[in-house]
This record gives sequence, structure tokens and C-alpha cells, in this order.
Amino acid sequence: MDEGFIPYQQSLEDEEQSIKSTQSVIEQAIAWFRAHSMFVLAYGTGCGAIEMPPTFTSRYDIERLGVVGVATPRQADILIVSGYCSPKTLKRVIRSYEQMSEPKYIIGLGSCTINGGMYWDSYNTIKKLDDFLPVDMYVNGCMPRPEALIEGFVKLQEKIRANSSEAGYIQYRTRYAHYRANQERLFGTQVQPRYEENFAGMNL
Amino acid sequence: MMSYLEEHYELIHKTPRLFALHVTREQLLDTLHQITTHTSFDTLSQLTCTDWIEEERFELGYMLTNALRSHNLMLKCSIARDKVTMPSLALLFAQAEVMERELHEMFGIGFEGNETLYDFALEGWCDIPPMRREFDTLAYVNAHYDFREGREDNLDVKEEIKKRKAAAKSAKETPSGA
Amino acid sequence: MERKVITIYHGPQHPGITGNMSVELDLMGETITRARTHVGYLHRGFEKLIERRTIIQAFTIVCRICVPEPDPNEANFALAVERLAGIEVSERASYIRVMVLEMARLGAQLLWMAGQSGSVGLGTVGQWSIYDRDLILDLFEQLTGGRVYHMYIYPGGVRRELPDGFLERLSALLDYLQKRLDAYDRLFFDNASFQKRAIGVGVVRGEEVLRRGFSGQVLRGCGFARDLRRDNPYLLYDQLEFDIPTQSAGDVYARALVRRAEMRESIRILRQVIAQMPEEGAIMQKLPKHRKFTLPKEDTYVAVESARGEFGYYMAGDGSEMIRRMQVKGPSLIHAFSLLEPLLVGEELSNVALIMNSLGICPPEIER
Amino acid sequence: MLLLDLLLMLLIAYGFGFLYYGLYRNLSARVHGRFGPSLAQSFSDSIKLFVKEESTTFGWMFYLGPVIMASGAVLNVLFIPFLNQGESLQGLSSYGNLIVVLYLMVLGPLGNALGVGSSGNPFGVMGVTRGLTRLLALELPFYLAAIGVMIDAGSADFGIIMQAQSTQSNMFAHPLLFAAAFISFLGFMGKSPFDVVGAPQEVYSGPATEFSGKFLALLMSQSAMFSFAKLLLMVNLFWGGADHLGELVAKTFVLFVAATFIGSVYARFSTVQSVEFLIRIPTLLGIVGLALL
Amino acid sequence: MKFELKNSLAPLSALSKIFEHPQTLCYPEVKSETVSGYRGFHINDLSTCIGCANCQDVCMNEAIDMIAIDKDKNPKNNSGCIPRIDYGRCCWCSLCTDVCPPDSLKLESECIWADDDANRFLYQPKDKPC
Repeated sequence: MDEGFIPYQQSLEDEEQSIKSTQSVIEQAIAWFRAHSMFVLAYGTGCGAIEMPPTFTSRYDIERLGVVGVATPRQADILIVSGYCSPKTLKRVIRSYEQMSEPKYIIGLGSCTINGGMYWDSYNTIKKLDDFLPVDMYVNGCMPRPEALIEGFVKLQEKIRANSSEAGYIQYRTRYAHYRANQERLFGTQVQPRYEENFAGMNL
Repeated sequence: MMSYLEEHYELIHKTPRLFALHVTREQLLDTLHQITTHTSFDTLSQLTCTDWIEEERFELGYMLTNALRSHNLMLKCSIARDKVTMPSLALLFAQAEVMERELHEMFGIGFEGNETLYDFALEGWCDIPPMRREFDTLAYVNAHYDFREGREDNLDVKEEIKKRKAAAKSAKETPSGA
Repeated sequence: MERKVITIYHGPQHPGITGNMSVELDLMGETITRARTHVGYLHRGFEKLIERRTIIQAFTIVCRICVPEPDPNEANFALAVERLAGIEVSERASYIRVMVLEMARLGAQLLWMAGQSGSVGLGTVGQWSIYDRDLILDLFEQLTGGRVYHMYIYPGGVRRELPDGFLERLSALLDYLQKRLDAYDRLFFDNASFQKRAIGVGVVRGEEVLRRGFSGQVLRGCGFARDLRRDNPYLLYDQLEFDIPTQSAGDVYARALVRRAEMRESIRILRQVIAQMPEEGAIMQKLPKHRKFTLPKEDTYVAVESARGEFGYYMAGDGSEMIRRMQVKGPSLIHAFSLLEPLLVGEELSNVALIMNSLGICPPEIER
Repeated sequence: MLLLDLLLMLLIAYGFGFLYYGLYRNLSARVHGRFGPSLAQSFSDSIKLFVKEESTTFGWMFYLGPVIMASGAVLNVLFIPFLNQGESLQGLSSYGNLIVVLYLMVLGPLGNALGVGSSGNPFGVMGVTRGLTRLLALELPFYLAAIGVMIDAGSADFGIIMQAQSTQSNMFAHPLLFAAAFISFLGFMGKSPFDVVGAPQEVYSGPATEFSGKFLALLMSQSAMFSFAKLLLMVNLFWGGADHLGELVAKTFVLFVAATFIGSVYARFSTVQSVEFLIRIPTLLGIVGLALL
Repeated sequence: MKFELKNSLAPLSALSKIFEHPQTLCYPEVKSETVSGYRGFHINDLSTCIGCANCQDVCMNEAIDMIAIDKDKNPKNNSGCIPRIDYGRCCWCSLCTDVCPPDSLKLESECIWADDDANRFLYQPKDKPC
């Protein structure tokens, strides 16, 4: 473990180089459009929702990157889980995530989604978000600054353009049993509609 | 306003604008009735409960404030920690209904006359009421959630110091002994 | 002809909700027949966590209780600990605390304006007011090192000295905000279509408004000039002169006008603080080590006027270094239940977001 | 030859529709004091939505709803002539007249009602009922103004209407009629204070709540073309049409900027309020305008 | 409600904003300069850190682990351990920097980091002389 954060930049570039050669031009074009037009679901789940207004309005204006807030999960591509998440909120977050149409991504804000944050010993918050949902990008901070949130979107754009095969929504389909087991451990068995009915026919 | 309270109840002066008085569970309703009619303390601004587990009692605090919001009066009423219900104030104060719902869920205190005692913050909670002192939140967390790995190489600094001192001492003896 | 009633959730995932809570509405057409508020989405069990932390450790978690305006929580916590432990705070530290509280109030009012105008579709006001609030957050960044969560008002004083040139930058910002408030008057408060939407909606009147424990703009909107900064003064508010703006109509527009006047009052207070701030004075009292800082077996009640109403803290010590019990009562606990539910009956669905923003309902402080 | 003409008109409407939609986001961003997205952002949004998968479908009527709306928008574009004389870009206007276009403008909300009705989402149904009640009130002043223009020109045919304005365009000849038509034009374009149909703070985005993926892309494209058609209609009826494409773009741009700026500084009326407002002042203007003909 | 012309036309004055320069900080292109004293990532001067674990004791999030160091930078470091911060727990309250006796643990103002692998957030403070 050398000091600071391992430089994330070049680890992504060489991954992109290796994938770019295998992608056809059309796939690269589609990935470009997906990266440059991201619809975020208007759902402030935790205290990070206080840093979204400055990011989406005139001070930091994330619409320059093509990011717009939309009202319903049907129209959304990205779900921002902003900070801690109580089981009651997690049920609604999972339901919203499952209603979104693919390809869909999750951004986890703050340290509470990584390892429990400062509510690590609270009986009513979940500790690791990626036990229950596939998280595509974590943004560090308590609460992350608008610039950090934009940095998260920029890195997510690179990841979308890289069109990597283990993106979040693919993992949610392939490893659904793992996520389902964790969800049932928390909520009991009969709560959620089983998500896999509507991808039963698809080739995983 | 203060004169009425002085003669009728033994008042505790906590600060120039904060008073307290103890009342038992039976006298609660008519004391409240007397206070709200004779003095200007007619608004319930907070309903608190402190769990004194070693003295086996819940101490309920009815925070009253006057119409000018300049003084506060704390009505403190101690009850046993379980199987005791309190009279509901939902008819006297509309805001008491939600406060009682919260205390019912967090401490398990029953309030007769308050029909809306359904769940306030926790959904599908099947453990003992969480704010009671005997509920250990860390044990609950370790039972229901698991943390991220990768932090096992934490060392206890005191043992390390002892080990280094022992190593340093043994290093000093061996050259002399060798 | 039996009218069909459907139940919808103005739910946690909704652009028109002021945070993460939901209102269950029974609708006949678009008219609401019954409303029930559901909270608990943001419950983290603050009071349980505080019983596991020493006082200085609990100080850092307290400001996370209410997100739009964290500073009244820090001030409440510091005042309660100082009253129980008997700590005296220097005058300069009290002046800095008043400055921080008034700057936070201005930021919260600007954030309210964004929510209120968003609920009637006026996006432009929200874009401007959140930019102006961000200028205040820049000053907080230089002063405390944090944008939203400052962790600055410490039991016994404040944690850092003012950076040099801070008061000049603050008064420059106040002049800029004074001009901005006139621009908001033209665009938002005197906007004919906002007046058409806001006048006569969500009316709170009547004598028993005081008995039901409402506070803040709800009281001042229907004629009662109640403000804890003057009725039950704390810190140095009795040495500053400011007046309490009130309106008489008691509807959404009256509460908006009250907030408009309060923003100018906050600027006036901040100017007095800049003028009267003493130059020297210790900003922090020496406190014992955090494992040995104990509170006596005493309890007290402290209340601070936040941008939305009275924020009350009950705190009880038990002689150990941990706080025995701390209970927080924000204004939204009363406004969201015993006021919002009867107020929404008979209203149109399009007025739900309008009324919720006007009452200043902030869900994290309801269930903590 | 006609087929080529129709295709060219559709391409122009599609291109300008998205250009204006991108321009709308940029202009309102500048009023907000920010840069806003690139002009082609709306175009890339619709392409992204085309390659997305829909999360749910509610039977064949749910499919047909957006198709009917798109057909309403396309027919509107084809029946309104782009230029006021000459052979090219006349479309089907020789086969129809102003009354046919006014009838076709109702097709969109009708398709919307059918599609959303089959989805059964309460917010979608609420959005559609709001749309239909507001449409009722919007049509009143617009039809008065249209009748005034037809009486003044003596016929409902676009060519004659535009010929009659060769000396002085209707906007200056009958200012009251233009004012009534412009206020209801704001409503047709979905600009505040009449954008109650898809108000996100109230009914999640109204009729478009259930549509996702390709449906949403179709909705975006047809609303872009439909708004270009309405701009075209206003220019033809009240500004004497356009001799060449450049003049057409200039005139539609002016009307578009006026609508955008008004839309970004006014709050939104509720459904009842917008109906009450539209019945009083714009209708009065229309009646007085008719009397002064 | 009577129809006041003044109130209906007042909002149009807001359109003068289009002539002013937009007030946006374009983050990815223009990196805004960081404020001195902003609570960002940790830095720890290993030459003065004595491995006393005061920071671990005061941190209520239990975010700080004391891990053994390979190269012995500070002879006075009698426990041979230095702090490592778990950024899945830290709340940047900087209580640890207040209680650090040799004042070796500090917060720099660099604070922007996004990553798609959650296990990369165990942060080893950079060794910077403060």
C-alpha cells in the first residue's frame, strides 16, 4: 500500500486501450452517447442531497456534462445514494433501482456507503452499500464537495465509455443471488418482488 | 405567574428562566390542568424521557413554555421501567400525539387514549425498543450487518511498546551475556 | 354517485418533497381528503449514538442532525454542555458564534427560497439563490475548514481564530447580498403569478396557534411576534437591536414576506456584529482531556431560534464522561404532523409541495 | 417530387426542432447565470434514449399512444407550408387548410390520453386530465384569433391568408388578435405560467411518467417537431409567412426567444387558475379583436 | 385578485442576467484553487510521529488503525506503528489533529477523490513535513 491513493488514472487508460480495440465503431458511438447524456434520478436519500443543489444549479452547473435531473426511475440512468441509508430507505432505493431501465449506474456518495461512516455503530443504517446494490462509483468525502461529485461523474463517464463488461447493472443480473441473499437477511423473505422474473429469459 | 407556582408547588429554580418541579404519575393530569389555567405556561414544547436504568425508573419530562416563549417549566414524572402506562395528553395538546408515538416506539411506554401509537421511525422492528439502556446497538450491528475487510492488521500500541521494551532489554542483556 | 378515492404517496422519491419523507394522500380527483405523514427514512438513532461517545466526540456528530442549517445544533449542544459543566465563554467567542448563526440563517433562508420557488416552477430563483448561498459557504470554508458541516462551535468557545481579512470579506458579501435581495423582490416576491399561487393557500390562523407549540415563521406569519432571540435571549442577542417582522394573513405568501424581512434583519445583525466584535479575548477555554471531561448529575433545557423555528435540546448528565440523555426537538416535528396533516385536507395536489416548503419542514430533524 | 418535398420538410422540422430545444436549454441557462449544455445535447439525449431498453410495457395500446402523438406532430408539420410562395416546401397545404391544422393539433393530447390511460399510473392519468382541461381553455382564444384571421383574409387556405398579409402582416394590423393567440401559444408550447401538465414537483412528469427508453425518445422527437410546427403556424398566420428559409428561421427564432424568456421568469399556475386566466383576459382580447375587424 | 400591471412585468427585469458573464466554476476544465485550512486528506510527518495512538483513541468512528511501519523513520517512535485512516469511516472532524502531541498529523486541503473499487479507501497519510 504505497502512500495516498493508487493513481486511478492510468489503471483506467490501459483498461480502455485493451477494450477499445475489441469494440466496433458503433459500440463506441453508443457508449459515447450514453456517457454524454446522463439522467439522474431526483431522489435525495441521505444528507449528501444538500450538495446536489449547488452541483445542479448555476454555481457548478453539471448540465455542461449532459447531466440532468429527472423525476421518475423510468427515465433515469443514474441513481445517487447520497450518504447513509437506513433499511426503510434501502427498500425504496432498491425498488427505484429495479424500476430503472438498463444500462443503469449507481454512485455512492460519502464514507457512509463504503464502510458505515460515522454511523457505523447505529442500529438503523446499513454499513456497506455494495452488499445490497452494485455500486459503480464511490465519491469520497463527508459530505463530498460539488467538485468531488463532478469528479465522480467524470470518472463514471470514462467507465461508461470503456463499456466494461462488469458494469453494475450486468453484475446485478449475474450475481443476483448474492444481492438477494443480503437483502433477505435484512428485510425477511417475502418483502420485495423478485427482480429476476423479468430477466429470466435474457441470456446473462 | 411565578407567585402561583411558588406557593402551590416546591419549585426548583434551575436558571432565571428555567424551572422544574417533580410530580407523580397520578397528580400529572390535574397539575397540568392547574398550571395551564392559572399560569401562562400553556404550551407543551417537548416531551422527553431519560432512562435511569440503575435506579430502575424512566424520568419523563414535560417541557412547558409560556405564551411569550420567555420562560420554560419542566414537569418531571418518574415511573417504573416497564408495565406502567401514562395518561395521553393528545386531547390537551395536539402536538403531544406524535411525541408520545415516538416515546412509545423508542422506550416502549404505553399511553392510554392515544390511538395512533403505530410505528414512528422504525419499520418492521422486532427487537426491544432501541433507546432503552439495555439495548446494545453494537451487538445488534454485529448481528445484522458486517463491515468491510482489510483492517485486520491493526496493532495494539501498548503491547507493541511492551514488546519493543522487552526486545530492547533482551538485546542489551544478550551482548553482555554472549 | 360514490366518488372514487385513490391513495398515492407523495413519496420519498419525489422532486417536490423537501428531503426524504413521504406524505400519504387520499385523493378524490386532485383534492386531498386525508393526509398522513410518514417519516423514519433518515433515522440514525443519534441519541443512542451519543450515549456511546464522550462529550467532545458527540460534538462532531451533533451538527449532522439538521442538514440545511447545522449551526443551531452546534450552538445548542455547546450552550447546554456549558450550562451543565459551568464553563464561561469569552465575549469574543460569543460574538463569533452569533456571526456563525446569522450567516447559517441567511444560507438556510436562501435555500428555502430555492425550494419554495421550485415548488411553483420558478427555476430561475433557485439557480440564483443557491449561488448566493454558495458564496456564504465559501466564507464558512475559510473560517471553519468545512463547507456544510462546520464543527466549529465547540463547548467552551470556537475552534479557530478568524482568518485575517475575514470581516472585510464578510461585509463585502453583505453589501452584495443587500443588492441581490432587491433583485429577488422583483423576480419572486412581487411576481404576480407567484402571488396568485401563494395568497390564500395553507392559512394558519386563530388563537390556539400558540397553544399547539408552533414556532418560527408559522407564528410570525399570523401576527404573533415570537422569536427566541428576543423573548428568551441567549449568547449576545440582548445586546443587539433588531426587530421581529410579522404578517397577519397567515398564508404561504405571508410566511414568504416574513422570511424576506428576516433576511434583511440577519444582514443588519451581522453588520452590528462586525462593528462591535472585540479585538482580543480567548476564543477557546481550556477543557480537560476528552476521557476526563465529565458532566454533573443535572439536566437542563436549551432552545435556539433556527431559520425554521424553535430548536430545543434537553440534556441530562450523570457524572460520567458520557451524556446520559440528549433529546432534540426540531420545529418540524410539530409542523410536519399536527399542522401539515390538517392543513392539507381540502387542498389541491399542486399545493402540497408549496405548503411543505412554506412550513420549512426538514425531515432529518423529525426522527433524527 | 412531392415525396421528396415531404421528406425534406420532415428533416428540416426534425433538425430545427432539436436545434431550438437545445437553444431553449441554453437560453434559459443564460437567464439562470450558467453556461448550459451544448446545442446538440437534446439530440444526443434522444439518441441515448433510442439505444436504451424500456423497463416495462403495458400492452399494445401503450405502444400506440406515442405513435398517434408522433403522427399528429408529423401531419401538423406537413400541412403547414414553410414558404409563402414558390413550388418547394409547400407540403400537403394545398390539400388542407387552417381548419384541418387546428383539428390536427388535438391529435397529440388524444394519443397521449390513450397511451397513458392504458398504463394506469395515477400520476400519468392526472397529468393527462390536466392536459385536456388546459387544452380546452387554450383553444378558446386561439380559435377566436384564427377565425379573425380567416375572416380578414376571406378564406381558410394558407396561401390566401399569407397573400392578404403582403401589405401589412396581421401582427400589426390586428394586435389584439395576435396578443390573444400569443398567450395561448405560450400554453401550447408548454411554457410557464401554463406548464401545469408535466409539473415535476406535483405529478412526477405528468403523462411521460411511465414512458422509458424508445417511447421517451419518440416523445422527445415528436414534441420537438410539434413545437417547430406551432412556431411555423404563428409565423404564417400573424407574420406573413416567409419568402425564403433564412427569413423563416429569423422569424421563428424571434418568437421562440420571446416564449423562452417569458417562460423562465413566471411561476406556474395551477390547473384551475390557468383555465380561469385563459377564459378571462385572452378571450376578451380575442372578442374585442374580432369586433374591431 | 386585481390585476396589477407592475407585478406582472416586474419579473421581466430578471432577463438582464443574460448580459452578465455566467457565474459557473467549470470544474473539470478549471480546477478552483483550494482554500488553506480546508479539512481534506490526512498528511503525517513520519519523522516526528511517535506512534502514541492518541488519534486512534479520540476517533469515535474507529477509523484509525495503527499499523507497523517497515522503515524506521523516527527513532523516538517507540511503538513502531503509524496511523492509517479508513476513509469509509472518517468524517473529517480533525479531532485527531487536535490531540496529536507532536502535531505530526495534519489535514491538507486536497479533498477530491472518486474510485469504483471500495477497498481502495484505506488511506495511508502522505509523509509530508508540515
